[in-house]
Amino acid sequence: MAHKQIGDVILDVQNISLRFGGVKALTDISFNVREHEIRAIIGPNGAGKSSMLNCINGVYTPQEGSITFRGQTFKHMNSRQVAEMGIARTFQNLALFKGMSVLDNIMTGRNLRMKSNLFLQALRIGPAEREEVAHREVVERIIDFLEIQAYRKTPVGQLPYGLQKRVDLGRALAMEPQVLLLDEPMAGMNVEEKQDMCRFILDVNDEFGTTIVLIEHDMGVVMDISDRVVVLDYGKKIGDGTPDEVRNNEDVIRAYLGTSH
Amino acid sequence: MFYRENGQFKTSYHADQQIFPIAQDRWAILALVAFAFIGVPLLADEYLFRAILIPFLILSLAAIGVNILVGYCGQISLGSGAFMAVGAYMAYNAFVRFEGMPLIAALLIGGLCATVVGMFFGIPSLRVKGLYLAVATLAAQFFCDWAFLRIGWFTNNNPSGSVSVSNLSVLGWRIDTPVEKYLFCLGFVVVFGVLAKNLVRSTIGREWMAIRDMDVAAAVIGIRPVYAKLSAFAVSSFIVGVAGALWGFIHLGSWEPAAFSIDRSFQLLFMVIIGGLGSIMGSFFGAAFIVVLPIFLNQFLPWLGGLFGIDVSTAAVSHAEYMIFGALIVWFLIVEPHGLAKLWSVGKQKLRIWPFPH
Amino acid sequence: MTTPTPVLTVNGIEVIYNHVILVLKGVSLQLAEGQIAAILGGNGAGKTTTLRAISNLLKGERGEVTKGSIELRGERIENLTPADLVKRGVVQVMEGRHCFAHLTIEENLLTGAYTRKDKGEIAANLEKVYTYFPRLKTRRTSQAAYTSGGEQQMCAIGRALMANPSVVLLDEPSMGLAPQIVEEVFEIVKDLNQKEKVSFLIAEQNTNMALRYANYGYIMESGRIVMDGAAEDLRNNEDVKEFYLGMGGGERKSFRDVKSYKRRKRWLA
Amino acid sequence: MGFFLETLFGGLMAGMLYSLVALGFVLIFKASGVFNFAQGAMVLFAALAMARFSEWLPRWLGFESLLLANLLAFAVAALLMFAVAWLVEALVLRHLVNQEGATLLMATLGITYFLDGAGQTIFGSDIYQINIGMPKDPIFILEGMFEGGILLNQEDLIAAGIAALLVAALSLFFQKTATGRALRAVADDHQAAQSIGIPLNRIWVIVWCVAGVVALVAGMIWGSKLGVQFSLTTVALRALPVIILGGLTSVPGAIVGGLIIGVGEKLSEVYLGPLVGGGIEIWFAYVLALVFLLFRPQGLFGEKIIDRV
Amino acid sequence: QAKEQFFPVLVYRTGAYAPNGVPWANGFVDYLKLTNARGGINGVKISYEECETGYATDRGVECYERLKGKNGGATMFQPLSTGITFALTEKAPIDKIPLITAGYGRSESQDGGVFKWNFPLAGTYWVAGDVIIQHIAKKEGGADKLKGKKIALVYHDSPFGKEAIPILQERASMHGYQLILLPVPHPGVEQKSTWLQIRQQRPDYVVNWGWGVMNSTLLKEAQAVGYPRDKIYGVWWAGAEPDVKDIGEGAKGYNAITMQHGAEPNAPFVKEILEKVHGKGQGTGPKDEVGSVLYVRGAMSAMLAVEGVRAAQERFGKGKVMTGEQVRWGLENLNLTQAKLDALGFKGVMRPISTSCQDHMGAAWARIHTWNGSRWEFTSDWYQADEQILKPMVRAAADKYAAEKKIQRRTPQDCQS
Ligand SMILES: Nc1ncnc2c1ncn2[C@@H]1O[C@H](COP(=O)(O)OP(=O)(O)OP(=O)(O)O)[C@@H](O)[C@H]1O
Ligand SMILES: Nc1ncnc2c1ncn2[C@@H]1O[C@H](COP(=O)(O)OP(=O)(O)OP(=O)(O)O)[C@@H](O)[C@H]1O
Ligand SMILES: [Mg+2]
Ligand SMILES: [Mg+2]
Repeated sequence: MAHKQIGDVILDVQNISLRFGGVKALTDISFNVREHEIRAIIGPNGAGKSSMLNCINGVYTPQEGSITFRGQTFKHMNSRQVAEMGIARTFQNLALFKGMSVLDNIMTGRNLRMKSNLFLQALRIGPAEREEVAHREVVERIIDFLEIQAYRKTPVGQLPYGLQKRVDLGRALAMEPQVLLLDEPMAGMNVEEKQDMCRFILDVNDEFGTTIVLIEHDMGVVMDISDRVVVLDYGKKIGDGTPDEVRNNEDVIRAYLGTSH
Repeated sequence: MFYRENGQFKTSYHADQQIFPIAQDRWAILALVAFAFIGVPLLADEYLFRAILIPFLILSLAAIGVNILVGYCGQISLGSGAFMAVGAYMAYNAFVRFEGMPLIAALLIGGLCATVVGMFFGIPSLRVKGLYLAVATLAAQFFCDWAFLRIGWFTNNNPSGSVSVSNLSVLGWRIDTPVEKYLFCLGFVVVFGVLAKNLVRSTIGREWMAIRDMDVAAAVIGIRPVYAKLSAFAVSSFIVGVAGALWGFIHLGSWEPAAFSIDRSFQLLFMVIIGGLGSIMGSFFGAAFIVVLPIFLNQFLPWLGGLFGIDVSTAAVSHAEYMIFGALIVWFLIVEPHGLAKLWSVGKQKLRIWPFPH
Repeated sequence: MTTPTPVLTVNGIEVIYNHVILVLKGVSLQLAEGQIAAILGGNGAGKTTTLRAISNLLKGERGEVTKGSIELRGERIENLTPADLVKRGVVQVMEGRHCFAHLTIEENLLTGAYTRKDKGEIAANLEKVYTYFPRLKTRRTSQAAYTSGGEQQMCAIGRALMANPSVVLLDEPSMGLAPQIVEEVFEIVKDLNQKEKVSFLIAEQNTNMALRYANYGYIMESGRIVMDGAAEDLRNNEDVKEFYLGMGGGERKSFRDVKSYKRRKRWLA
Repeated sequence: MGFFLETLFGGLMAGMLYSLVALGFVLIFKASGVFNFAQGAMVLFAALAMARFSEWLPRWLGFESLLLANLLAFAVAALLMFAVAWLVEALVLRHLVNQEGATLLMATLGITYFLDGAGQTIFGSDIYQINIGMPKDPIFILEGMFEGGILLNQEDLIAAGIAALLVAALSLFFQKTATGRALRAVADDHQAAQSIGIPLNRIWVIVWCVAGVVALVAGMIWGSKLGVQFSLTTVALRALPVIILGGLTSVPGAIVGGLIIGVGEKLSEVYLGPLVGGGIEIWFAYVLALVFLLFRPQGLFGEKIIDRV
Repeated sequence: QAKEQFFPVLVYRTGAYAPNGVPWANGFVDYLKLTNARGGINGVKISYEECETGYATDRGVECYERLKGKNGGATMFQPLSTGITFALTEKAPIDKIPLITAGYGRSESQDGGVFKWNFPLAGTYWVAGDVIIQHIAKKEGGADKLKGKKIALVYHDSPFGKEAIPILQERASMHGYQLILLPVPHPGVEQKSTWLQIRQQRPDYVVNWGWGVMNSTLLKEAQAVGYPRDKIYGVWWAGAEPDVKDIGEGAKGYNAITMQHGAEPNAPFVKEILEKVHGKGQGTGPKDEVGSVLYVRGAMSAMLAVEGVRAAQERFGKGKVMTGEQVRWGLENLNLTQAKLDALGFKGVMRPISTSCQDHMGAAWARIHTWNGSRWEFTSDWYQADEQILKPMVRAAADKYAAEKKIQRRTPQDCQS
């Protein structure tokens, strides 16, 4: 897999700064993401990683800076647009739809692609029905892929934490995104599950050629699977490069890696 | 033992996506509907029709509407009474002002007007959430109460401000005996019930639920809150409006704004909560609970007293009715906080694994 | 460990959610005085449920203990309220943070000391927590809801410590924490355990860490304890190595080239 | 001008009276996240108790003094409300820990029905009076300035005073005292609160007791104004826009909201009403609240609604 | 076939309007008991059953449906709520059961030509409104003196309250007084702004069209703004003890129109009830309420119903149980002469009533009584509502209704039937 070829820049973040009142969550962050690559963002707690993702898909609006996606430049992203352009994400503190079954949760990922109008849906005839089934098939493939067949109809609220994480991923995958933003997808998993998760991510990455931006605290994972790594600390970028470069970067070691690993 | 789905393998997603995937359920429901259409008319007496079944059906319909808004889209609304009123009064206007306006058309027009009003008062939901929204929707309630009392046009300038309709008929079929009225309502309820069920289990339904459960995440996967919320308000108030029109036309025949007062709004909200938020089936349970139970108590208690030779005064009865009703509400909630529908499904769960405990 | 007096004894408990979902199928475990015990196990194994059962937080989840018994220092505690347990020194750090969203970090911590009266001690304890987690000090005035995942996790742990407990139930403490903070947390555990003789029962996914610090471990699979033993024994067990430490055949293998088929665990065969 | 001032005062007074009722809602919501639909019923129940006991006690114990009668009646009624609080906790809330707001709201509906039934059974459903010697006749001020002067209602003035006192006391109670903080914590997350040893049961009993007393005071004042009768429950409806405008979680908000609503609705009724046939004040109050919400979705002083992933 | 005449009794003994609903209901039931004690209607005993409506329309409809078929069929219905009356007006003709709405309901239903089954016996709201204005005019010293006067109508914002508006407007256009309309929302505890407006406009008279708690609130507010109570005139549903008793002195001077009767502690039939019903320990309510205004009204309504049955028996056979249809005829051909009334113990309580196909009301007489701080006492002699004014109004309204409902006016022979 190592010899998959990385494309050119697909997502480019320029001089993003984000403040909440006094808190400087991000200051002047710039980095880019290339097609097909797995791009990791690491950094101590509260460094601004999640905020970065929130800026990219329009949950937060940075005070300064701009984001370029496939040549289009935005000062502020609008969630809907982002989704339509093919950027999906998972959340750090699970943002699943608690009241809905696993199936429905993942189905929501397909919504953007469902076209039939309200009346057709109400009558559930012809196109609406066919559409429903078609998308259901896609979703079922994802479910198999994530090996959660057994839980298809369970309300996600009742799933153990780890599985909820998978459903979250599934929902993102269902959007068939070009760029997939993952916020600590492996938190609360044991090694075996992490291995599975890595497998999922790698497969997605080279089967669908999805570009992946990954936030993760498990250095093992990050160093193993990511192509390039950005390191944030207190909202500032302190390192950027291949895992090895980063691993040997003084600031990074001081700020984050510490002596372990 | 007999309630099992094993052996029933779904060979297509279509099959798996039916409203009732389990065959037993399907048959049960079909039997129920058939009974409602054929059996009940043979068995029930006039009192049952006029005083219990018809109100029950109409309010179930309204409850379905409210459930779509509150239960599925999570927008607590206390304006339902108002939307019923809009439905009723506009249907009335359509009916009396246009010569030869077909009944069903009038009812639907009522519903459409309710839709418009509903969407208008739904606009705040884009910014205001939860209980705050609930109280905000009361604005709709009181405004409509006022408008229908004060603005003569709505009531065709009747000095008393109350209106009435009569000799209703559909395509020559005159609807005046209780049975006919019952069947008429039943038809509406079944049709709307199915449509509503279809909606909530397809794209739009999932959008609603997504907004309900976690609106930020919903936005991130490309759901437009504006569209989801307003569509919920629209659909909901359409159904509620039609229900209101039925309430006026079929059940009361003559009504005043008080028939759709704030109490009605609360009543409907409580129906969907006790019945089960986010469950069409629950709407029926809820309606049954809130409509039928008090009446039942009201007649059961004197009878009970009679058994022991005490004749209870009317006042005492209705006070007891209040207390028991209240106690029952609490009791059911403690047994199953998510409403009767949940209780029902848990029951079925048990049945499925019966005779084993779990 | 030469079987010291057990603080906490769980005897073959069975837990059912919503009257129908059977989750724990007879779990028994012991936590000895001044011991650090770890519960390991995959998703859905039942770790959280076990801890909830001990701290009596099941009711809120509509779950109930239907069989078995739970004893704290010889006293049955199934029917106590969580508050009583805290009074007896048992505190749980809930999975998924559960900070009080509207309260500031500092208020969160102070609320943790609800059961204590002495202002001085509380203040001292607060300082201690701040020295454990400097990050919290910098964010002390911001509402918990608006802090980062990790910060919330620290807040949750700190809050529990504010109650000055004698037994702590930690549910996935390392979740969402940066490596050194994880180290930090476990150092704190060790520290408290040695200095203040606090006993810990830790449900943890980061097996590596857990087994490094714990002196005893239980391994759970789908509602049962499938294996238990002293930490080092577990660490040297082949299966544990393979499935929980991710180093089948001696040394740790890269996440890139994990086999993409699953192997069955021997003890489930 | 004179009349405008008079309306203004009238509005302010009415507002204070609303906030008396609003307080009860805020208390319980702030401290347990429960929207207590039963507040109105509690007001009626308390008022009925007060009215009836002040009538019965002298008969039973055979004394004359009105003051004594009222004092005793108040005490007894308060005790009764404590009993109610205790029962509510033991029979209802305790079993609904960690459930959604909707469920809890529904439960309070159950309580409402029960109280309505019980109240009328025990105390009767006729119209009773509470006579705490409130001056009934109006006083006129500034008669020099405007002809007819400006009418002030002593009864309302006193009521307003009491309301203000209550609020001051409660605000203090909710200030950063440990209990106050614990209450807010409970409202945020029942389970987490339990997990750190906050005894929900006790907390809830306390809160409902306080709310009960507030309801009693409100009932007493409204009762002596209107006479004690079932319709007292409807004053709850007038309090809703108040709490919304002030913020569901803010004690001072109840007062400020009350004043704004009171003034708003009176002015609207008096000046706009006649143009459109009158009777607009109720919906105007709600619309007013709504307008404020559009700018501050959490009400004037309410805690910010948190939505964050 | 039961040998008993079944009287359903719709009541409200709970809720917002209970204080007024209870004495009425007790009076009604006590009179039925008295009738039985007197040996029934030509030997036909009366059976009755109460049903609690709580003044709510849908609950009322439920009661109607529950009772209409019981015990061999309902004799008549007495909703005691304008809302319920409106709803039942649609149903009664189908079920062929007459509706007695003594002193309430829709005023145009006096026109038996259109409202075959409604009987607003002994007075409608238009009568009340008309008489009140007559009285005020008299006080002012002639109708012409009304010119330029201000009269404020404070009304319960519901069909009941609105019934008054047309007649007062009619009169206003005749005499040129200014009519100020001040609605009060249900249940009527919120009147502050109403009275602020009254302070502002300073009307010479206030007409109170309230029911239940609205009345006592109104008087308290009047006291609070110092509006002279003796300038306030209430409709007959706002002129009973519950409306004033907890205000006592504060309400001194307040006037209300009576539906013929007032508080009648000394009426023969009241004494008889005390003796034959309460005396036997069968009284429905407390003794001291017997003879109070609403109690008497309840009893009177019962009496009218009973007499309707009696009249029907005259035609369809003495000592038989009458069907609703027959009772309707009886009510339509009611002729209660003074002699009959005296015999029934209503001497001095009311005037003769005689109904006809055209006129389902039967009498348009009323008096004013005034609260003296502890008791209601009459302060005027009899007035009769002005036919010239009412007749056309009734007819017009009735025709409008008929047109909407596509009902044909009854033919003379139908009237005979
Ligand atoms: N909505 C907000 N309001 C105020 N402060 C915020 C908000 N969101 C984030 N912050 C602050 O910004 C900083 C960065 O937060 P962020 O969630 O991006 O950290 P992170 O890198 O994801 O940390 P972790 O690894 O713990 O998730 C934190 O200090 C946090 O408290
Ligand atoms: N509230 C609930 N209602 C129903 N089932 C539940 C509930 N909570 C947990 N479960 C079920 O209980 C089982 C064990 O869940 P639990 O959370 O204890 O696992 P866990 O070991 O903590 O997993 P993780 O490591 O992912 O947190 C799971 O299968 C889950 O589906
Ligand atoms: Mg983060
Ligand atoms: Mg867990």
